[in-house]
Amino acid sequence: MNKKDLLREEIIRRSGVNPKKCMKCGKCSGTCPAYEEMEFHPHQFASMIDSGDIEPLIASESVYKCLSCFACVERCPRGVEPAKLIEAVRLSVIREKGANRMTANDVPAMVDEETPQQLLVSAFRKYTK
Amino acid sequence: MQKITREQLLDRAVALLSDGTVNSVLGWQKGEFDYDVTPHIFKSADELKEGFVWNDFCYANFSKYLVLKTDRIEGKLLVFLKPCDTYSFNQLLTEHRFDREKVYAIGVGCEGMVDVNKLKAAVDGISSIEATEEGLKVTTIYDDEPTVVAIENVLLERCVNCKSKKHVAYDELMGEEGEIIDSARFDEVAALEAMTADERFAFWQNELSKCIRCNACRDACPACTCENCVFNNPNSGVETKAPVTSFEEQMFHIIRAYHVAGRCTDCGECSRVCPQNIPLHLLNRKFIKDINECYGDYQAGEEVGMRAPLVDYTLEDLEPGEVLNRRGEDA
Amino acid sequence: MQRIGVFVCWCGSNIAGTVDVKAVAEALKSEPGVVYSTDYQYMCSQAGQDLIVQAVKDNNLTGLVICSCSPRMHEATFRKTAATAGLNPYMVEIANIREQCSWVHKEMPIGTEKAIILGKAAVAKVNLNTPLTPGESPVTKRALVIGGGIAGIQTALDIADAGFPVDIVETKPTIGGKMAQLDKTFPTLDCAACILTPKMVDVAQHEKIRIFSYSEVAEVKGFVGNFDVTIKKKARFVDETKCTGCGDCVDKCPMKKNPNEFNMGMDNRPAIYIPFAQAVPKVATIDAGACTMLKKGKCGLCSKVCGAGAIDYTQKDEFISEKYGAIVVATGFNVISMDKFDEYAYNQSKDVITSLEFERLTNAAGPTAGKLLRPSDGKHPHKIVFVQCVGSRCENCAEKGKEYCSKICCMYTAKHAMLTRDKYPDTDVTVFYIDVRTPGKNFDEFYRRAVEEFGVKYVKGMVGKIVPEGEVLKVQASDLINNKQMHIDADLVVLAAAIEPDKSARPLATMLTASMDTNDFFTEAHPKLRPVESPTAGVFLSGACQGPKDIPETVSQAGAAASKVIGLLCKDKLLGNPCIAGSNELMCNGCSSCERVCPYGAITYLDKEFRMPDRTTKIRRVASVNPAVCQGCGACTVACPSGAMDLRGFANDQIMAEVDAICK
Amino acid sequence: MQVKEYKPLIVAFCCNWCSYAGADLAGNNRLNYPADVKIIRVPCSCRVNPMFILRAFQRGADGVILCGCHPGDCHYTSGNYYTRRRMAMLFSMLDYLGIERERTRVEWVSAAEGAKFAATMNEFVEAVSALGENKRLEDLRCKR
Amino acid sequence: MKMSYFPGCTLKNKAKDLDEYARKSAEVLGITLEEIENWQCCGGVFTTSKDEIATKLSSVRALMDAKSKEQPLVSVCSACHNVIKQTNHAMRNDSEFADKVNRYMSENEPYNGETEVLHYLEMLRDKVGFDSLKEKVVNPLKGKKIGAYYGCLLLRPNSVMAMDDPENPTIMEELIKAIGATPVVYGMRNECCGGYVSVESPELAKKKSDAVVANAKAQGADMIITACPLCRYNLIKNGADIPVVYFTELLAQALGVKEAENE
Repeated sequence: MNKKDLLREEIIRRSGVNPKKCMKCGKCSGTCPAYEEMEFHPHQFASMIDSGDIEPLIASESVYKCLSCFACVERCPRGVEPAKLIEAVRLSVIREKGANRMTANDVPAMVDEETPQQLLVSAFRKYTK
Repeated sequence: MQKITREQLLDRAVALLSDGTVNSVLGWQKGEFDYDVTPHIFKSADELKEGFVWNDFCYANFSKYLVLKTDRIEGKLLVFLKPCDTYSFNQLLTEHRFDREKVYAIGVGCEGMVDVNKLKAAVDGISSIEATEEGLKVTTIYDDEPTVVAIENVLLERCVNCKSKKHVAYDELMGEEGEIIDSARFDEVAALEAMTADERFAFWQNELSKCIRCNACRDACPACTCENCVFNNPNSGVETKAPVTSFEEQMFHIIRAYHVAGRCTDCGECSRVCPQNIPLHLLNRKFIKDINECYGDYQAGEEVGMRAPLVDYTLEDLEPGEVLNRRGEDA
Repeated sequence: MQRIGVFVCWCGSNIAGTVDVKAVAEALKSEPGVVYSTDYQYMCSQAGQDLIVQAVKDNNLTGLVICSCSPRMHEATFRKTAATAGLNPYMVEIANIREQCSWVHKEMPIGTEKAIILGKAAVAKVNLNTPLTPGESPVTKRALVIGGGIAGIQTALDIADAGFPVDIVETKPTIGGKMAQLDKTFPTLDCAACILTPKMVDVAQHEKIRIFSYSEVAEVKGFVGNFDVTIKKKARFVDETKCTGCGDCVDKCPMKKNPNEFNMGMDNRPAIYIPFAQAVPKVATIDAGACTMLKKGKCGLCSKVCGAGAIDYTQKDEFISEKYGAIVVATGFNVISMDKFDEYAYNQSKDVITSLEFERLTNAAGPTAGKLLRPSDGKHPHKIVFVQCVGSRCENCAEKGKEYCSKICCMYTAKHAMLTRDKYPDTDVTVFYIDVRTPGKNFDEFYRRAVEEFGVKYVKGMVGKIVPEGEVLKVQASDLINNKQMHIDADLVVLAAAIEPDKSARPLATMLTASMDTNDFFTEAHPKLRPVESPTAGVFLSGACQGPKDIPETVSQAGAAASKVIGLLCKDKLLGNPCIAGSNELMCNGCSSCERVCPYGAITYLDKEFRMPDRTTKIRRVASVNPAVCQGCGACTVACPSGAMDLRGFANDQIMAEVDAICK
Repeated sequence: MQVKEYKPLIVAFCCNWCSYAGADLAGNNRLNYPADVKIIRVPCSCRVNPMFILRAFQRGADGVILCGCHPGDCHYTSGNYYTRRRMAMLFSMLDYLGIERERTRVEWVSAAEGAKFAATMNEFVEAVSALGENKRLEDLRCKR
Repeated sequence: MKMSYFPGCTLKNKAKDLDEYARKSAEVLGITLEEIENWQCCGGVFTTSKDEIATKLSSVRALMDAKSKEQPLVSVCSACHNVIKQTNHAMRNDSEFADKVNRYMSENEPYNGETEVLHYLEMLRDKVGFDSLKEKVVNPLKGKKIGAYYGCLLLRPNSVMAMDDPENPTIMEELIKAIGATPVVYGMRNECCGGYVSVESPELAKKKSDAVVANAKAQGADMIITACPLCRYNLIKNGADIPVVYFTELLAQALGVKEAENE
């Protein structure tokens, strides 16, 4: 298997999602609250992962824009679960050595009086290994 | 030792007879030895007081008797059912084999029944047996001091692997209701499945070669209640009373197991009555295990009116080849 | 003992080229029961058949074995030959030595050896053959149509026009069904009422048609040609024979605030009502749940104003029994509930409606008298969003939507969008679609007109969320072609809700022993070749009860179902297939295994008295096969543990004899 | 001395509507398969009683194959679904008794699949031939 | 009735109110919340990836602790609840995952998702009942028009959370009715506030939060309640001009275990 196919297999296995189930209706992207911020949109994740076109997704900021709000998962008529695909790609990125997007040093700049711990914890989980 | 006493059952039977609820009682009768307990229809209180027994040897499953007996008696018949018997009771009702209206069923709690063969193997020359809290106190013709045998060591296979202490049918329950048990009854089947085909063949050839075709298994089986067994029916094309071929001889156990597949409640009577001690229940349990694995858990007799798995299907059922090879190519 | 004749065909060189036919004829001569054996060049030719007839007469043959081509080719031919020779046609067996022997094997010795074995198997079987006669049953020349929508109406009219009496059972107070609620019909845009109501009048006036409105099928017994049906006429508290449909009672009724089903609950009707002006029968009905007279014994106004004296508060449900030869199911469809799709805010805003509600909003007889006004505030909507595939094509939301395509939505949405733009050019109309599916005569042209001539905006993408905010509906959707997210402040949103079979279909299917798929659509006897018949003989399917359909398709299927019914009712007697199952009552346990596997519901049980060997009698439950219903598959024979159930023509001993002959 | 080539005895039960027609089509197209295969026509695969199969084995058949319409295409709508369960259970039991699984098979062959019929038979005969004579079922009750 | 309680990190710091009033109110309603000893942070978000084990172990520990006490496990914070419930679901339904976790934990008895996981709201609805809650209300919050803000974590994915209709939830509305106020239903109540993205894209979070507040106000709400500290933070930080409070505060107020604030 070539590298492209390996990556595709890896993402599909990790996410537990079968992108072939997608019927390309675009409801995920219709429902996505972070759509405007994303270079690639949820339906493109499904379609590009299915066709093995994953490198552009890895290189894109889009993986960090997903809010993990699961609206796309809930509303997909075909049970494709795009958020899980995005999560799987994001893990491919941050599991690379030195690819952490955030470090503890960044924290002071981000917090204010009221910042709940939950925010930092979640952000760390999303942005770092 | 059974928690319910003979007297409790007796009193209740006598009461039901005297108030006219029932007009005869299907119960266990004392035989020549303490371990000889035979089914009997009692017609009167006196007869009951004289002969009725309830002890660790009341293994007979009465359900099958109802098919024949309920037609022959006036009024209602009282029957005592252990938890495992109630499954056969329901299965026979599902198959319309007797009239529920003619039966008054008392569910009796059961602590497990004794395998006489095991007991005999443990103690030679039994003259009398007494059930005690410690176990069976067995007096022999050789010793003055009785031997105490722990009941766990001499239980019937079906009781060792008891699948349910819960009664699924009764008009009245005596004793406490138990639970369905997550038993290890399929372990032996699984062990056989894990063998190679050659080993399995050797196992079964060894076992089935012992068969003397006495028909005891068929006669005791509560699922084998056919008006006329295919093997006795000259038009079935398989009957071999005039043995031009040995078809019946060779295929009897396979066909019998297939005919009761999906209907067998795993009551274990077949193995219990086999004079050659062939573990026939392992054939039936194989079907039950396969059915559970391929078509979802199914316990025959759990409810009246259930659709047996072999008269049912789903569009997504496994193909025969997939069933055969679901544990990989042959071991 | 049979006297069997064996006839080996050469089929020119087709068989004789690979099979030594003379050797076959010779070898089979010594088989048990064979008294005559010969070969001939073409057995199926007139000369060959004459040879067989002569041989039967000369040798007093009782059974025939023809070693020839496939029985699928000439079994019927040789059965007729047997009949000509005075034999029962079912005393013939074919050994297939062409397709399954000479044509697939190359060497003469091998072909010959196999042909002999196949011949022996056929001889062994014929030895056990018995004469079979097809059963006959009479046909009641009356049809029942269940459902009074356009499907039921068309079927009933076609059957009645052929001269057979028809009864229509309709659960609503009037016939007309969904089509009566529609405004215009695609792709021609003729008004639904204009084409439907004359048909409804035809039904009402047809001397061969009776309408049981406000009625349900309560029980079905019997079988093809001989159904016994009980119809429950629900109490409507109005004497149908007296009511003139004048509507005085409707005007006077004080209980005016009940949701009007005909207008999809978008306005109200009184407790006594006539669903719509052209209702058939045009008779009032009292809604027992809303009438104070029926609930509390107070009021009685309708009775007072009724000049015809038709009001009867004491009316009870009535049960009518009738015999039918054929039953047509035409129970139709409904739109699914939108409760589980509240991302579209159907439950949060009155201005999110289904397409069927939109039909009523644009219908001249609807709640707004045909003016397109928003349900919330009665204002004219200037921005309308249509959402397609709501609840259709859902893979994993069985409890929410449906897996199938509802088929009609693309076209009616195009129609709604086009009509809106036509009538209100100032209205902006956007349709969100996944695919536009328009296979049908003039369908795609219609959709293109909506886009090109009427300026409807079609966006490939799906609405993800609708949020009511103040007076507007904030619609968020994807535009996949332009790769952007759209935000529209709409005034009205129309959801193309999936359609599903009417809820009454499942219990009805059980009564009819007709099979259904997992979506509760009735299954056809064959998806291609018998699309309007149910696998259950005598039960026919019309309209959307079989699958989503538009009006033209429904009407053609309705006509097809009618022609099948007419074909059945034309017969005085039904001849069955004689190769059917039969139960040996002496061996039957009455266990119901066979009944459970029978796909046709052909097996019932009887309590029968048997004399026992000891001269007592015993009543036993035994299976009985209805020969008119059994199709002869044999599923029951294997389910039967005692072997009581057997199949004529393919009996246990016959197949066993074939096995033995082959394995000898 | 030349050893006589072993020829297996194969019984094929074919349903009238699909598989028997598929076998006919194989003939029409002159697709060869071994003459060891002998076909018995039944109305539907669900007519095949396990006893028929056992009888064939007992009488010396080396392999038994059952052919029916594809699931969903049964002429009688549901017959082959019952077949599927019955044969799955029966074959599993034979396997459990140590009988070689290659001796039994269910194959769905439509009336259009003449090529599949011939290929299936070629394959099945080959598989059964590899096993040699069927002794086990006969010997199951005769420990030597 | 005693139940295991998982407060979570935020409730021990910035959202002490959420914690305190949750416990006090529960006491009034006859439920003692027993805090799990040595609980560890849930991690804030559930990683859906099938190959993540370590990040889910803290939840498993809490679940096992509750199992050993044969108690349901209650949490108030939407995030904790989401992570714990999803982990529990995986332990119950994904045998491969459960095997790995159990091997890692190497406890005597494997854990297979036996514990019942409840959000505090579910506890109110299913264990207490809104009717009996209503009977205990001493200060009905009459006249308040309250918009419930669910956000995403409470409801989704519904196949796992199974708490309410994910598109038309009613559990908080029922609570609002029970404490005597008027619920305001608005479409954005189950849309995202921007979540953790506010650390790096505050402008995105602002857009999302604004839309929620605007919609709630447009539909007539004069107050928003939530169960999630992050939702509350985002809404307030982005300039909500109506009060955004934890539902437990209002509950405590209605049950008389919190002084009414000057309004």
